[in-house]
Amino acid sequence: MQTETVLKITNLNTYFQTPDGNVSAVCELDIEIKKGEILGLIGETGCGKSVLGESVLKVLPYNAISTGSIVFEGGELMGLKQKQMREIRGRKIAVIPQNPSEALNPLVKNKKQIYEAIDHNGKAKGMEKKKQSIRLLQKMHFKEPEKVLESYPHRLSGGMKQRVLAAMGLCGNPSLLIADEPTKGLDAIVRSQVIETLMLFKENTGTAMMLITHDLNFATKVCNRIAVMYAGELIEVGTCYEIFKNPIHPYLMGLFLAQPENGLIPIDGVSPSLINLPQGCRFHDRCKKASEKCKRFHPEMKKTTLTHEVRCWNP
Amino acid sequence: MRKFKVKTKKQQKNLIWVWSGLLFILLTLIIFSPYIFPESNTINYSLQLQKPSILHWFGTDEFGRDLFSRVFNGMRTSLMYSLIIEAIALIIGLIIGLLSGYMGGKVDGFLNYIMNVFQAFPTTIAAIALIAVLGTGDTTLIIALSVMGWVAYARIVRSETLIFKERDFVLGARASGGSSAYILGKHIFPNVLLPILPLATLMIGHGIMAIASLSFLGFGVQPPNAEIGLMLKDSAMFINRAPWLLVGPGIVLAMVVALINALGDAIRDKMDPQKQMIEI
Amino acid sequence: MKKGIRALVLLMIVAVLVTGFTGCSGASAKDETSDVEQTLVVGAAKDFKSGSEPKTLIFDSLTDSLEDMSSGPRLVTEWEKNVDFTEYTLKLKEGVTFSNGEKFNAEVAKFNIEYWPVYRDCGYIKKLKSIEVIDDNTLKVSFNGSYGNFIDELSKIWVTLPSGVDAKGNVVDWTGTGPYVLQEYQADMSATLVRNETYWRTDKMPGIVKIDYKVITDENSRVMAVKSGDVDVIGLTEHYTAMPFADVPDLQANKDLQVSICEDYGTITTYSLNWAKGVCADQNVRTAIALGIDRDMLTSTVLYGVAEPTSRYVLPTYKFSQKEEALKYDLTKAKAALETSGYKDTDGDGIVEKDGQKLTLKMVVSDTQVNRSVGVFLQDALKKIGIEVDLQVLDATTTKTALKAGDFDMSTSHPWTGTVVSYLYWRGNSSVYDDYGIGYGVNEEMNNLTETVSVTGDDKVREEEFDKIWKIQNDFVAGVPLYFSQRIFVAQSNIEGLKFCPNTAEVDLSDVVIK
Amino acid sequence: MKKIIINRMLMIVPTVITIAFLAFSIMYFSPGNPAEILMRYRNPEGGTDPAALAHYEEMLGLDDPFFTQFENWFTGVLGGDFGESFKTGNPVNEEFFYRIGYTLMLSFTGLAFSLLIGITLGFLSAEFKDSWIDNFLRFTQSIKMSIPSFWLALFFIYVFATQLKWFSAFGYNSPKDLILPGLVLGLSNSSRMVRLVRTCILEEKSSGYVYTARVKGLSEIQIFFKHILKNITLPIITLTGVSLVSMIGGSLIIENIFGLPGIGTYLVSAIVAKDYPVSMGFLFAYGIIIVLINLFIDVLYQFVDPRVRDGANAEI
Repeated sequence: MQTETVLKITNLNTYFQTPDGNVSAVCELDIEIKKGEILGLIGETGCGKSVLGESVLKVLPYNAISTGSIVFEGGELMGLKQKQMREIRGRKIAVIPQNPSEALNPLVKNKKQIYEAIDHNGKAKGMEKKKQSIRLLQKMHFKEPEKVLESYPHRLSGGMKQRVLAAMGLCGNPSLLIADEPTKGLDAIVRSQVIETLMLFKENTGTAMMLITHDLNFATKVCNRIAVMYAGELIEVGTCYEIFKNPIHPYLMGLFLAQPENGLIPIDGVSPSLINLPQGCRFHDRCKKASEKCKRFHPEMKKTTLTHEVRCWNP
Repeated sequence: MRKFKVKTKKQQKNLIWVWSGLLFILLTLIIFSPYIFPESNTINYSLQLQKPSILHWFGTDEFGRDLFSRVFNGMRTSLMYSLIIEAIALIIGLIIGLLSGYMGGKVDGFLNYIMNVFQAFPTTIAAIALIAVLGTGDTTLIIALSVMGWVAYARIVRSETLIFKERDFVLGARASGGSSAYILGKHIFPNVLLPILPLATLMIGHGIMAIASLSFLGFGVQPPNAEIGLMLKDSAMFINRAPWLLVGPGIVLAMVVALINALGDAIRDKMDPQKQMIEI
Repeated sequence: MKKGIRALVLLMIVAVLVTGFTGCSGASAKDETSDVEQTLVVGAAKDFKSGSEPKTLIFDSLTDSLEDMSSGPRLVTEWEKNVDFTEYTLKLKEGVTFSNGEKFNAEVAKFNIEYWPVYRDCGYIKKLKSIEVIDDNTLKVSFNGSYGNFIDELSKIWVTLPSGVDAKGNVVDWTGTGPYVLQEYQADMSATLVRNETYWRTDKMPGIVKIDYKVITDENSRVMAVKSGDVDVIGLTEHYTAMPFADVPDLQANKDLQVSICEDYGTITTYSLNWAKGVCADQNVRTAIALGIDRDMLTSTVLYGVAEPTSRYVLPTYKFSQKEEALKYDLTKAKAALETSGYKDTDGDGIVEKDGQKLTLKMVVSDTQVNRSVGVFLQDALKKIGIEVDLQVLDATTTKTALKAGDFDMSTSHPWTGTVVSYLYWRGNSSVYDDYGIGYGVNEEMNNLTETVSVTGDDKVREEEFDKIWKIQNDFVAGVPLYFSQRIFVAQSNIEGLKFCPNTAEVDLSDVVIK
Repeated sequence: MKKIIINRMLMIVPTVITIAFLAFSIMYFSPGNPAEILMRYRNPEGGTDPAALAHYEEMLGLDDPFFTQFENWFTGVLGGDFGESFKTGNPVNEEFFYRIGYTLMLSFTGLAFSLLIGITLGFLSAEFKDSWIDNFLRFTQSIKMSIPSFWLALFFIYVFATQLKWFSAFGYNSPKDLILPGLVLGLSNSSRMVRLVRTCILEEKSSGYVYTARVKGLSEIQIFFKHILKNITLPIITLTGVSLVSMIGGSLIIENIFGLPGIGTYLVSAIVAKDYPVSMGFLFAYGIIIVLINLFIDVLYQFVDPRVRDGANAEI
């Protein structure tokens, strides 16, 4: 079955200029997402996975510079102006931002914030707008959508906020959804709600998704394919099954071992600074299998199966 | 993409060096002005109200005295008084802030209330009123500004004390039976000193400005003492005839205060780079 | 970023609108003075109601003060006096009405003669026996003893409505017989006066139809106001130099302005010496101070050659003034005087000592620019004869408190102004501390002479007595005259006919025309 | 919310009493005998007649103990009677109401300028963060913060009144005369506003909801006006209150230099002239105005922030 590629990223580099030097958040990254696929992007905080999402959308901070190629539905995004990018954001690519408790403006009624998204996707008139909002909220399983519309965000719980945000993402007809840390800091009940939300979203649109998370369990539950990032670069990409059953990279194995059900064994050491990246493999000083080669030379992505790639000298 | 240039740490550091150097030169000139410019009080009527020249960078005043050297003499008084005022305010603020934060309860409530009342009066107006009670003079100026200045310190000390009060080492000291005075003096006091350092630096600049303002109104330093506000008051009298007399003192005053403020900002950033504090 | 700029412009427009609403709701343009519009804008130092000069625009005085400080007729047209100056018969002008239509008559005049002297330093009130209304236009005034200065002092009496004043010397109803009528008044800010079209002195009917009186308390601002053309004239409503001396040369050079310096009228700035206690109780110290000040230097430097140096108490234009200047600058004599009293510089620091005590003067001056400058000058000058000066510049009230307590050695004081006789009557026979230092009643003889000159009407006697007074003052040096501060006004050059008036407080606009 | 407001209002009652007490005692302990000062005003050239002095002393109730005097004065104040000025004999509250208008006009003009300058420059500085515009603006702000307002006032007078003759240098004739002093006041108080607006905008720009708005496809302009502006209002309101207080304090110097007949000028001259009733009354009034401004800001805050407005209402 030949599936259409929604997003193809080639050789993406993104770095920030800071007083301390350049911070390379994303390094020579290649990845693609196919239609209807859910790609999980996994890594610890600060590994550059959110920056990847921001690079795609071109909503990076002012001191960031990114190079490479991002092809979305056959069109190159890299050279586009902000104005052109706005045509894509919210319409073609929807985002569920991380940290729902801060992702809604506390001083603006929910109604208005949803209307903004609707307005961006064509000009619905007054009553129509409200009807559409209610429909969207109902799709997201809200029982009293009117009440939600008329209130301010602080009256909503974390999970409700997330659903409101998802509703906003829904209002266009996105071919790609980027969900940034949708489960971060949520308790078990809410987390299952979120999973439900995402599933709802998928049912409603059938869109491709990029799921940025540090939660391995969550990712393996929902994703088709998983990409693991470490210190700004991809280290392992594979189908969910491959990653779960056959992790190759020592870092990924470490991650599995650090899961609560496996005994919470932490990986020694800390991630390298993104300003002064080590020579050789970026993981070598934390790696038990590290050899002399690992210290000297930087490994490239290697295919182990058709769908499984890994960046390691000693797989 | 917008063009911009992020200053590297090194560039920032260099800038700080430039500022510090400038401030150091100015402070040296100010502190040692009686020795560097011993002739600053010499009257020479043949040089009355001269325009700025190579010999007299800021011009000369109505008595033919060189304004450049007099400005540093004047700044010396301002700086000295400001330091005295800040020292007094700091001590009062420390004591009250520590008490208020540590004792809590009714004591805190009362002291907080007092601080609120003090903040209800604008400094200039309250200082003038106090000077009215105590009579115009240099000493009363210092007293008045100290009395109005401690609240800012007390507030910060209080909030810091509240934080440190709950720290392990303080709780531990208390659990092992340390007296309140001991805990305050030995454990909390040294820790609150550092957070007030940036404020203290900024307040020196504020003090200089406040002294200058009051002197300008005639409530501050009294002649024949040279002080920058007083000097500007004199210069203002010649605004029609010799407007340049206002320029020199103004520039030096602004430079010194700006550099002191920059130093305060730098200290603050150094101590707490995350917090972009907006001082009020 | 183009949008950003557009947004910014929008933001600024909004902000400008906000400012517009709060800031300037209707700035009007009213500067269109046509050639014929005779409106004079006066920049004044004081509130309209608190100065004495503005009052003369609304109220007439009973007599006029002439060039030689003698008296001329005004509302009192004729007077007769008996030989020993105990009885005066005053003829009043007929048919004069107040601007509200009320009549001016003998009753009104009587009220004013009785009411005002207390507030106007007129000595006659102390001798006044009775005032008798003979008819509507005739008054007979009798005194307990002879009082020769009466007619001169009548020039200081304003004619107000008897119902127009309160018990404290304040005018409450500003209705007068004078050339102008008060139309509008705002405390500390402004006043508008219009010409009294029924003014009784038809020969003195002013050409200026309307006066805008603007209060500008700061002297520098007044100078700026006249330079920028905001006001037509400054210095007109003050009887002292109402602008910084430093600005006068600059103003004289300005082609758009005319500067008039009055050589004949003004005040002599005199410093008081505390002769009753402290270091200045020593006659020689006082003499040394008076002789040790180079007044020519003083006026040519810190007073910018505008003020005239003088060591007289009273201007030579006064009939009975000193015949010559006595206390002229003489450094050697000044030093000698100090040595006579045993002051010598023994430690070589330039300051003289006696019994190990340095000779230090506490000089108290009230805080004005001129006082401060002169203070620094004196400090420098007296140092040259070995006297150290502790200069204290205090605000007006504190100065008065210090002076009244006798807490000074040398201080700013009150000039011998007004009619000299009234001044003598006020401070000439007083030996106590007051707001202006200490009086000139240095001995019994001085007190007697003061009494004599006030009561006598005989010029000959006065001249003799005054000579004795000057002798005492010159020898005793209870005060140090320094310089003559002229009245100066600065006006736009298109204004003609501005002049000074012999009566210190009077503003005479009768000849003024705006071209 | 009503409860909160009423609570705040009740809380100022003791503050008001304390302010009154301070204002009164400052003047009470001021050196000099009020009776003598009053007497001198009433009869400038008169001597110190002990009988008359005793009469004045009795009239002013100077023999009463401190607290009786305070009580008398304060009950008068509560009834709107601040006594009469020694100097002019006019009721103090009349003098006050005649002048307060000018001070408020000046302060609000200053505030308008300060907001105008603060928001514009703060916006620019944030929008062009770290560019030369930002660096230049920040540099000038820090210099401006170090220039005393009176110097700025003299400079402006020299340039705009004496040299360019755009404005008159002194006094109040038309609302136009408020521009220069208002600008000085606004400028010398705007630095904090610029800083605040800059930091707030930057902070808001990196906040979650702005990110949401961005990914929703809103333009930066829409984001600024629809989202950021609303959120920086709260800190701006707080600073506006602080600014207004410092402007009312700062107006004193500006009024003096520009010769505006506001309460600042009058208070200074009253203090110099030892006009006790005026000094006490005006000091008290200053305190009250400031307390009221703070109260107003507090209440305004309640209205603007829906989180506070709703109080502890439960989630839907």
